[in-house]
Amino acid sequence: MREILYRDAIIEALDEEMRRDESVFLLGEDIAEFGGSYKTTVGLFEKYGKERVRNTPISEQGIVGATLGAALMGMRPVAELMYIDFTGVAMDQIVNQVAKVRYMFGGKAKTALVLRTQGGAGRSSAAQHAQSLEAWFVHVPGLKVVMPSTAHDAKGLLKSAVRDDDPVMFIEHKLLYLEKGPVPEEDYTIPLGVAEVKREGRDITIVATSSMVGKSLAAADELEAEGISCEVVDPRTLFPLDRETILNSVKKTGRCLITHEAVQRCGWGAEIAATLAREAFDYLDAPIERVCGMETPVPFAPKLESHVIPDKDDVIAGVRAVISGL
Amino acid sequence: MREILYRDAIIEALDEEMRRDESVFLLGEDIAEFGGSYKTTVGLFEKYGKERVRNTPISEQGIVGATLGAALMGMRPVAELMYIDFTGVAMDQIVNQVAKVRYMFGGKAKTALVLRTQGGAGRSSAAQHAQSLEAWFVHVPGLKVVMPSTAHDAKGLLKSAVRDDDPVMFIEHKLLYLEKGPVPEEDYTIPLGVAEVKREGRDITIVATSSMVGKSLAAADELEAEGISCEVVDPRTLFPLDRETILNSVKKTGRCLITHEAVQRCGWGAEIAATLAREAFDYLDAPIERVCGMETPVPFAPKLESHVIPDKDDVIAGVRAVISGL
Amino acid sequence: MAALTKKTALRIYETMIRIRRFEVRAIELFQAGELPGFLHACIGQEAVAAGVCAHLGDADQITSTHRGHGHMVAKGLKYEGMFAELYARSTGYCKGKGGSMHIADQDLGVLGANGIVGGGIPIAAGAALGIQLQGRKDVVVSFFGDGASNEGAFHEGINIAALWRLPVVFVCENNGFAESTPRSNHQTVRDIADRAKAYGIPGVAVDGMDPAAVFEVAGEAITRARKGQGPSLIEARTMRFLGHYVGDPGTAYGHDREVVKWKKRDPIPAFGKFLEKRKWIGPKKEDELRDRIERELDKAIDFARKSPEPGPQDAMTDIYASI
Amino acid sequence: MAALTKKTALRIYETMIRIRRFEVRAIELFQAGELPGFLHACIGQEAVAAGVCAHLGDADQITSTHRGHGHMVAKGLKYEGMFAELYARSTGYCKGKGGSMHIADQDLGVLGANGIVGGGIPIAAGAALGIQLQGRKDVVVSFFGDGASNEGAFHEGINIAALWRLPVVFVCENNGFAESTPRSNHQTVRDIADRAKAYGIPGVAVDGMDPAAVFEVAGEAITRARKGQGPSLIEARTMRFLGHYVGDPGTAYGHDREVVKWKKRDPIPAFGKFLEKRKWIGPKKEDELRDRIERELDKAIDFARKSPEPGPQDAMTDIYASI
Ligand SMILES: Cc1ncc(C[n+]2csc(CCOP(=O)(O)OP(=O)(O)O)c2C)c(N)n1
Ligand SMILES: Cc1ncc(C[n+]2csc(CCOP(=O)(O)OP(=O)(O)O)c2C)c(N)n1
Ligand SMILES: [Mg+2]
Ligand SMILES: [Mg+2]
Repeated sequence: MREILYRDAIIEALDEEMRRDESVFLLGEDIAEFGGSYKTTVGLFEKYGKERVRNTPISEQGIVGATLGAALMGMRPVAELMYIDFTGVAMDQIVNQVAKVRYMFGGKAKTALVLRTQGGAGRSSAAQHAQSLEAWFVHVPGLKVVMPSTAHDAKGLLKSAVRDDDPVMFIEHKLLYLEKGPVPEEDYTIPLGVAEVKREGRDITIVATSSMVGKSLAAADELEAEGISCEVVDPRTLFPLDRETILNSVKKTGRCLITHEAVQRCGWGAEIAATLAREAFDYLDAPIERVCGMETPVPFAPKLESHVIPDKDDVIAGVRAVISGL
Repeated sequence: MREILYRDAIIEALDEEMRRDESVFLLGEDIAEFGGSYKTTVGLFEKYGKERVRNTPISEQGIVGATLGAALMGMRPVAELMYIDFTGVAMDQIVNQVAKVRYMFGGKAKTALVLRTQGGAGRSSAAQHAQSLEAWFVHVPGLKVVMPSTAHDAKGLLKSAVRDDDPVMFIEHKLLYLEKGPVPEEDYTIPLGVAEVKREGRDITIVATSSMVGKSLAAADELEAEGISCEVVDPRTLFPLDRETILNSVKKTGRCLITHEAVQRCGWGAEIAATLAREAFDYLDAPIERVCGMETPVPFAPKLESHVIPDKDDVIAGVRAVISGL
Repeated sequence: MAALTKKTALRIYETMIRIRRFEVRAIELFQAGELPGFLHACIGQEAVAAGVCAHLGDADQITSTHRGHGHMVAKGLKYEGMFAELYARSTGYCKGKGGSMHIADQDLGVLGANGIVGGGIPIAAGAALGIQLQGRKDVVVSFFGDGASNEGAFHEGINIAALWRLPVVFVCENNGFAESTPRSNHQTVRDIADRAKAYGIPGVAVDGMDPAAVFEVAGEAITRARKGQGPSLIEARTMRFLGHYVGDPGTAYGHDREVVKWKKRDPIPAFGKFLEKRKWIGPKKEDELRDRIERELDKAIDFARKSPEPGPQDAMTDIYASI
Repeated sequence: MAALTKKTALRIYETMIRIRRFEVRAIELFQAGELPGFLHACIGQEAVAAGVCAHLGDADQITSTHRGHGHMVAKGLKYEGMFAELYARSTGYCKGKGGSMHIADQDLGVLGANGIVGGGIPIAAGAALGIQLQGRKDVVVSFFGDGASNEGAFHEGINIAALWRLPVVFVCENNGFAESTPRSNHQTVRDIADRAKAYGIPGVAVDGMDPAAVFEVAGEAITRARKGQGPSLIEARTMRFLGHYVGDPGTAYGHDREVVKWKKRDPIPAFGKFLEKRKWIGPKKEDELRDRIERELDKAIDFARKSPEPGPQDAMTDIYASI
């Protein structure tokens, strides 16, 4: 199969959905001629014109409000919020408006919209450009939350997100944009709410999101040599969550490590650990471990940044700890 | 000991701190002559004048920014954000500015400030006026998060928060304002980061926050009659967290139920459950249960609202479930 | 601009009475303990909703505020669904899930009251964007208060609308107070219409107690919007006759004293006199009208009272379209 | 207003050169791969920082932006600490934790560059509030871009400052672009100074390529602020000569072509000529000045390179004052 960049998979998904459905359009800062600050909309302005690929002012409340209003009129807007850190200036619109209108209005509201954004550390961008804030959005009923870890998943999930009738926070990762992966030429979608076992194993389940999936697979490779067989499960959609797949894996392996870049405290991994500790109580041979971002703003210095963000070695250490009983 | 209202305990704390320290001042919407929409600043305008008790425009970004800026100049501002739901419009200032300046600036920043707000359901205020969003803030390194459950705690903790050199999110509960409790006449403070065992018990530990503390104590009373002895622990400060006290309790009882009003998914209880399931793995005789808000925006209809928000009976049912092995 | 015809004038008059009576009855019910939650009444401000919405059809859209009943009535929402919502019944516009602050009906172009001050403004811009993209001739009206004009959402929403020449009219109901707080405590500019200059769009102040004046000014702005000439900002100077919410005595900052003056300009009797003078209405027709409205109200309240309440099975529906 | 004295003129000239040379050297180091993260250079805009900050003492405060090096240099930050920060060293102003976008030093009145567009504006109002409450005579200057003037934070921050007559001056460096996006794509108003009308404060546009003009206009605004007469908005029309960030070719939307025109008005040679004409500087003094600055730069870069990097033990400090 051909291999393409994660960011190009995003472009393809947007391109195909825009071609398929006239009500799909894009808005965001610098997404038009410039093609987006992470180049995830390159070529679309030329193809679809300035009505459907709209540069916006630097006004994230305005962007999200415009997205919601257009959706209410029956459009299917896909907005880009340049960094997930900038959701801070748009939280009210995302959380109090977008997520809640359907419920508040008793079900009568069209809210087919996608808020694309990207998060994560690794580029020395410091505290305001490197956060992983997915837990905030999973905590908000009314939103769906997607975090693709490969080009293949990014394309298939984004196409589903665009077709979905609910608001979707679609969270990409800045370091994955330049990773290549196999992506079929033919049209496909990946349903929201379906996890994928990225690698089968017997001794421990690693639940990993976004950038941590690749690091976990690399860790699993190394651990294999030591005779530790890791199963790596990527939920792909944080909500709706495929509890079944994760639970089944943990019941099989009897051990679990959860890893994400976000700060550990009240991170998404806490929810998974709490759920598994309850649902798989009788299956667990060891406490569940979390390998997550350290509890600090993300530092600028590369050495500090790589220290506070978990890497392959942290996953390996975590697995060893679980296996040896912490 | 005299008994006073929770809201009057807030006023006393503010009053005493303003008297003690000239750098303390208040700002917020309708807090001056009107005394605050929940009457938590009544009388202070008259006493301290319009410089130190400032009505603001409806501009929460502006309020939080003004709070931070003044703190950077060495003042000790206490801002009121009328509903925690409205932090949505101020999230950037809270999360990207207030919480991070100290770290980003390498430690050289004065950020002694308090953001008072109130949350919770129970008054048919619907989806945008009844949320419990503490987990968002606990997830953000740089913030301290306090949730007092009694008049006594409210006063002692607020005084500590005002004296603290770090930014504190101080989250009151709209239903507690009119609850009375014993509060000493003499000056006292309660340190941040110290939990309180509100009731001792043998069979199960109930970790409860804010409005759920009272409901849990009532549940414990009822369960006592059935011969189930509940220990109720109130962390009071969600961060810094007194893990020790909670952990010791769970190690003693071997069972745990966590309860809060906030939506369960990615709520603060997940963090506690994940932590305890790991740290008390060998002590737990049953899975940890969570009794939390249902995963929906808060509905307007009183019957629906009381259905989705946990009450005493839900706590009782949860305890019974844990005791009987879920 | 089209002159105010008899037909339109009578419709506006009726709308104002419909709003006033809705509010009065709702307040009575609230004070009798029949309605949960809280209410923000717009009594005194009826001329704005009535004058503006007289220009709107079902396919036109509005966004509203915590003080939204008047806009809803003027936009054509039915008493039944509104009262049922205030009573938190399944037959309400939001099935009892929204309440006073979230009444909405997409079929009639009501994109919601809003509990977040200023929250509707960017959404209105977005709806106008949707309309523009769909090549429709409809317009959006966004109502909000003077207090809301200090929120960032006001700035961002209007800037985007101006930039893209969206078919939307921003109507600020300037009643001089934000909750208890008087204007002097929240902004320096006296004329909110002046804020239009920050976006290069027309800004007009109008007497919000005069429905004919509101009708005229709104007509110009709406026509501009329909023609693709972009948004406008209208500042309607008005006053709510009651406190911020039902139960608020409104005594802080002398609001109650100011109200005494404004009540002399109550838009309903004043406009009634104007209609009488032109012989467009007489005591008989007036009585008929008021009777009809009161009967409708009785019926609607009765309907609401008898309507089923939502049950636990309803709590977890309508969160997602599909899951 | 006080005329531009020789001493001040020379200081402004020196400041502009100091900024320019800092940026040039930083860019070289960045392109050589020595600096992590990314850089936003302000080359072309030096006259604004230099002209404004010439009025400020150490106790005065500024808030800045992602493009903040110029403001820092003009406010008196030392090359050593700045380069050390860009090199992510423990000796940097933020111990390597902040980087280019967060340089700050409370001792010298720098309340931080800011990675959030518009984020510094309400903070500036707050600092001014603190100063006002403390009865100090200091002022705050908030720098931000044209793009930032579309954020809600701009609106809320300035409104509060106007309302409370806070001692703060808002300086919009209008370079006509927000990232790659030209002004026509983000706002309708041509003159950002006009936005002052929304707050009832003075708004003045000034040629941001002319440090003397900036100095004069800023002087008036700062004097007003110090006298307790409240805030002003200054729009300085300027241009960055490079792309949005170092590495951005700046070719989208013809920014590069516009730059060609603006470069003819490069403030440094132009102001140099002005000084020469008055015989306030000659080739020898100019050479000396430039040599001195270059030696300082060499020293600072050397200092930074030799400085220790923070280690893992530093990652978890400075988050809280106490815990
Ligand atoms: C973001 C936000 N901040 C504060 C509030 C609380 N609040 C509700 S109504 C109101 C006053 C609104 O004043 P204005 O916009 O003038 O409308 P009016 O009530 O006068 O009609 C306030 C502060 C809110 N609902 N949302
Ligand atoms: C809230 C927010 N939105 C978007 C960005 C991304 N961003 C960084 S700089 C910039 C452009 C800023 O334009 P302007 O304010 O004119 O400043 P200039 O770069 O021209 O100096 C943008 C959009 C950001 N950092 N913060
Ligand atoms: Mg008002
Ligand atoms: Mg710019």
